[in-house]
Amino acid sequence: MTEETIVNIGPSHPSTHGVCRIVVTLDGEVVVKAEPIIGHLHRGIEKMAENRTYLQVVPLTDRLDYVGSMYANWAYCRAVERLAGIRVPERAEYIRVIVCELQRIASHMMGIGSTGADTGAFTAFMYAFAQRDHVVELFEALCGSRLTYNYVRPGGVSMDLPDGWVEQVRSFVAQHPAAMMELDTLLFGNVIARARLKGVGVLPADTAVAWGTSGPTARGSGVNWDLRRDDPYSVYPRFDFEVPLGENGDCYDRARIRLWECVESCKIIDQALDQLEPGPVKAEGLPRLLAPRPGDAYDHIESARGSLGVYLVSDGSPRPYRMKVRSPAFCNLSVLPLLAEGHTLSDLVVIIGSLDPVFGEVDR
Amino acid sequence: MAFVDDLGAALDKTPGGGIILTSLDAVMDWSRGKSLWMMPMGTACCAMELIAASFSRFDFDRHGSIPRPDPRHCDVMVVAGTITRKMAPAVKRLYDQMPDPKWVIAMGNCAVSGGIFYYDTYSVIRGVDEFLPVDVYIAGCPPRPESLQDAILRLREQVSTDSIAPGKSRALKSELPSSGSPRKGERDAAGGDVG
Amino acid sequence: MNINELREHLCSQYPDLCPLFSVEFGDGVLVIDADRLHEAATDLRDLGFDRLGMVTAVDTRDEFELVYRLQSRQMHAGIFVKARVPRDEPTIASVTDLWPAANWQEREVFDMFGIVFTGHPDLRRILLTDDWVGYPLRKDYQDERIIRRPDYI
Amino acid sequence: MTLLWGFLWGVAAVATIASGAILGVWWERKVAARIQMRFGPQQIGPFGSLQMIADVPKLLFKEDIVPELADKAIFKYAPLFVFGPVAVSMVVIPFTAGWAPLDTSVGILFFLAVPSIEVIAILLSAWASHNTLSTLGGLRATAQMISYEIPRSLAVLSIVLLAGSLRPLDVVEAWRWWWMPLTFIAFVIYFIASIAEMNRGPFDIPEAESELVAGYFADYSGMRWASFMMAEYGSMIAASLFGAAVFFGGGWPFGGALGVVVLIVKTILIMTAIMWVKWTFPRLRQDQLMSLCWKVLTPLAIVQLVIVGVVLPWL
Repeated sequence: MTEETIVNIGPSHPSTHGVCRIVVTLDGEVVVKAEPIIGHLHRGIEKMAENRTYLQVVPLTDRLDYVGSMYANWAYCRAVERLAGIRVPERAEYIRVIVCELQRIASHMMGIGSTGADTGAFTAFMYAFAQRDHVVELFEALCGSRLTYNYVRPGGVSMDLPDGWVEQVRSFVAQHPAAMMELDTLLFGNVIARARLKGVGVLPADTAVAWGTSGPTARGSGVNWDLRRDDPYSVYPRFDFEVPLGENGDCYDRARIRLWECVESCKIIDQALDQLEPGPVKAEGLPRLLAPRPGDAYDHIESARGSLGVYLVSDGSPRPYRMKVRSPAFCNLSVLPLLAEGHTLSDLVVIIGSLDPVFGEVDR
Repeated sequence: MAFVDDLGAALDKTPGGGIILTSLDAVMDWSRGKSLWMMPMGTACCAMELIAASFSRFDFDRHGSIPRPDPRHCDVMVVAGTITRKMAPAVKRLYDQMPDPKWVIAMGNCAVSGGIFYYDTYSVIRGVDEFLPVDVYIAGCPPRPESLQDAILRLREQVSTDSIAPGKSRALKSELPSSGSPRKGERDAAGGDVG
Repeated sequence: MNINELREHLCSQYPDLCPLFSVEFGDGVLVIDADRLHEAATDLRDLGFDRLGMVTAVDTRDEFELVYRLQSRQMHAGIFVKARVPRDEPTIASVTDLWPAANWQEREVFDMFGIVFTGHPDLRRILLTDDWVGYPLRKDYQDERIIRRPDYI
Repeated sequence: MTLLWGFLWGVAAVATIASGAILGVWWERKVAARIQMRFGPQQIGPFGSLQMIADVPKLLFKEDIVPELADKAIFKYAPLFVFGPVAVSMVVIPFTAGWAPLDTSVGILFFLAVPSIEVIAILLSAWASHNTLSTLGGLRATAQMISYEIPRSLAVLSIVLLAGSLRPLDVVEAWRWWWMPLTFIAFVIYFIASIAEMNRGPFDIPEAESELVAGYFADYSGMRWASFMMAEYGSMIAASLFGAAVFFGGGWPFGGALGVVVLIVKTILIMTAIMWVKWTFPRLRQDQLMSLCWKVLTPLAIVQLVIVGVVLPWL
């Protein structure tokens, strides 16, 4: 036991993936206590939503989880649709599934890549990011923006698929699993990476449930819970896909599950493209100004980080009375002090990366 | 910077020093312009484009511009993303830690003016120029990596007019056009815009 | 498990919670007195709601309404628990001992609404700075730094 | 006269390392870019090879920050002592058959011992910075560099056994091509241990970018920081040159000026391999690094010594 040192990591540090400050108490190199201090990106989106119309909130939801904007769009729109009783045309549901599965790939590429960068394998990050760039370009063709899409709108999606887009997606999906295998060999096949990731930051399954973690963080611990399958929404019941599960709940499982989820996403996209039928992409007879009846509604979807929920309260006016975003990254990050204890400073960095927090969503 | 500052002032007073000063300025401005290392101050969405900018597809290393995580080794701070009241002291501190000469690029509407978070929010600082001297503004929410590339080249042009003699600036090669977004004063005069 | 099965299951196990159960927009809702919340939450956890999805509050201008979203993996069902606390002295029992997930979420509610959770291990501000004055998500929050958006609609 | 020669050699060594480092940084940026599907520097000079010509004056004219709480004298001069030993160690390298800048009978010992002084300077600079992350980086560097001395020296010892001399020129002269398969393990150990000695990836834990931001030189700016980088590239060049000389026969199969060219080609190949490793592998953790040194490399080096010792009487 040496004298304890307090090291301040962040708020701007290459490994915090955004703006998080972690006050670490170190005994030599071993973490005695790690306390995340969040809120450096708290922009008050929930307060802002109270002074905007239902449609004007959609761009705000883009900025929540900026690595996966489509999810927040969709979760919010589902809550609005539930509140206002809007029925979404089937083609729009399929398009939503396709873009959200593409978004899952884009987001997971960031998660896996940053695991690589945290362990020092920067090249793996580059390879993952190259895949992400493909998806981002598909989205740009779809809605004109690379990051903040504002594509999923209450009642459907903002516009139909452009010409030739389906073929582009098909060619992307066709090459993606092979690229994932390459990344798997490059990063997870490496003996040093295995040594760095295995057995580090073990999250037992019951802790994962009790602390409200979801998504790959929980599934890495073997918690068999995926909203796409267990609380099916949209057209997900029509697709055949697996939910990859980890065994040990360590960083290796958490990071590698993301990779398999990408491969499963490719399957879903393939099936969805097969079943896609022509039709309207926006609900008929939607008023310009939505003013749902008073009440509250909650809906959640499985985002790349876990169950992302939006809770809306309406008082009958055209503006939401209250909007609350149940952010998966917020809950996932809260287990960090448990995971980091007893590991070294180097491991702490890897553990943060394996939780894959996005601070736009953590802080809102 | 003290040594270079003194040198500039001393040369300026020496007879014939002006010629040395001009050539020295030329060398310095050239080297500074061609090697603008970035301090990636990515806080929010724009950070993704900032990352993309130095990765395979856009590769800023071509321009000699590489991201360094340590402020002590950097020349230009790229503020990419919303700056909140909680974050601002850290950004200021990182800026102070950078060695002179240093520049700031405000990337994205949030860093320029608060952007979409201009109204109704209690925690966002409306533009990083409230506490940092910004050299180049890039509009967009978020801007494309090409815009950042353009900003680096614009900054290079701006750097090429610097002089080590205090209070001197070499003649502008061309008048710098406004880089997409109006400056703070102009925007307020125009009545404000929402991102 | 659909909503009717959930109601039957709940009524068979805990008959005293049964009259509080209602259905809104397809979701089961339990409206509970604030001082009975912890007790009811314990019952619900024993019933099988092992995940606490969300803790939040709504400022209804007269009182604060606390909203808990519970989920059950075994039953594949979700339920809302709502409790009202007075504005002048907003205090409610913490559920951190039942679901550790409540830890940060209750801190957030404290940060945004100033609702005090008794029994919370570490009730501090989480998103805002420690020296922040006021609770931003209250409807009567005043801050001269806020610029109101002009009404375009 | 000796003093003058020494001075001139010193200037020559510094100039070699400086220009080598400049080209080395460019080469590294190009190799990294190639591995990462990028282009790397492109704008200044052919293939961007003069990129460092822009970087160096810029760093030279940068503000020289000395933190308020730093131990100012040590903080200012420690970088010199990082750079110095590397430059000095290069004088014993046999550039071609029969010629080394400094011909000494204990050259190999000199080469292995002198760069180790660097660790003191690193520790001093880390401590003087008055920065927690720097101090951690300095302590990591110290542990790592001292430990890896042992397998590195043992690996070179098998060559010394074969040659029967500590004089680098004798080693180059005695070198035969079949030493390559015989001392292959020794070369691998030397390669790994040298990477660890120069704090490069995958052993860059003292300066781990994602953990300690920049480690022991986190508080240095401008030219003082550049001298750390120069020392890193200098020791890479020195280790590659030395490795090419003693493990691959220096200028073999040529002598004279052509021998120098051959040696430089071999050196560049080794350097490229070092860069390749850095840009492909993740970083080790502190404890894994130590167990690799003491549980794998050191026993292997002893095994190699025993193999050489068994073979030796039959030669």
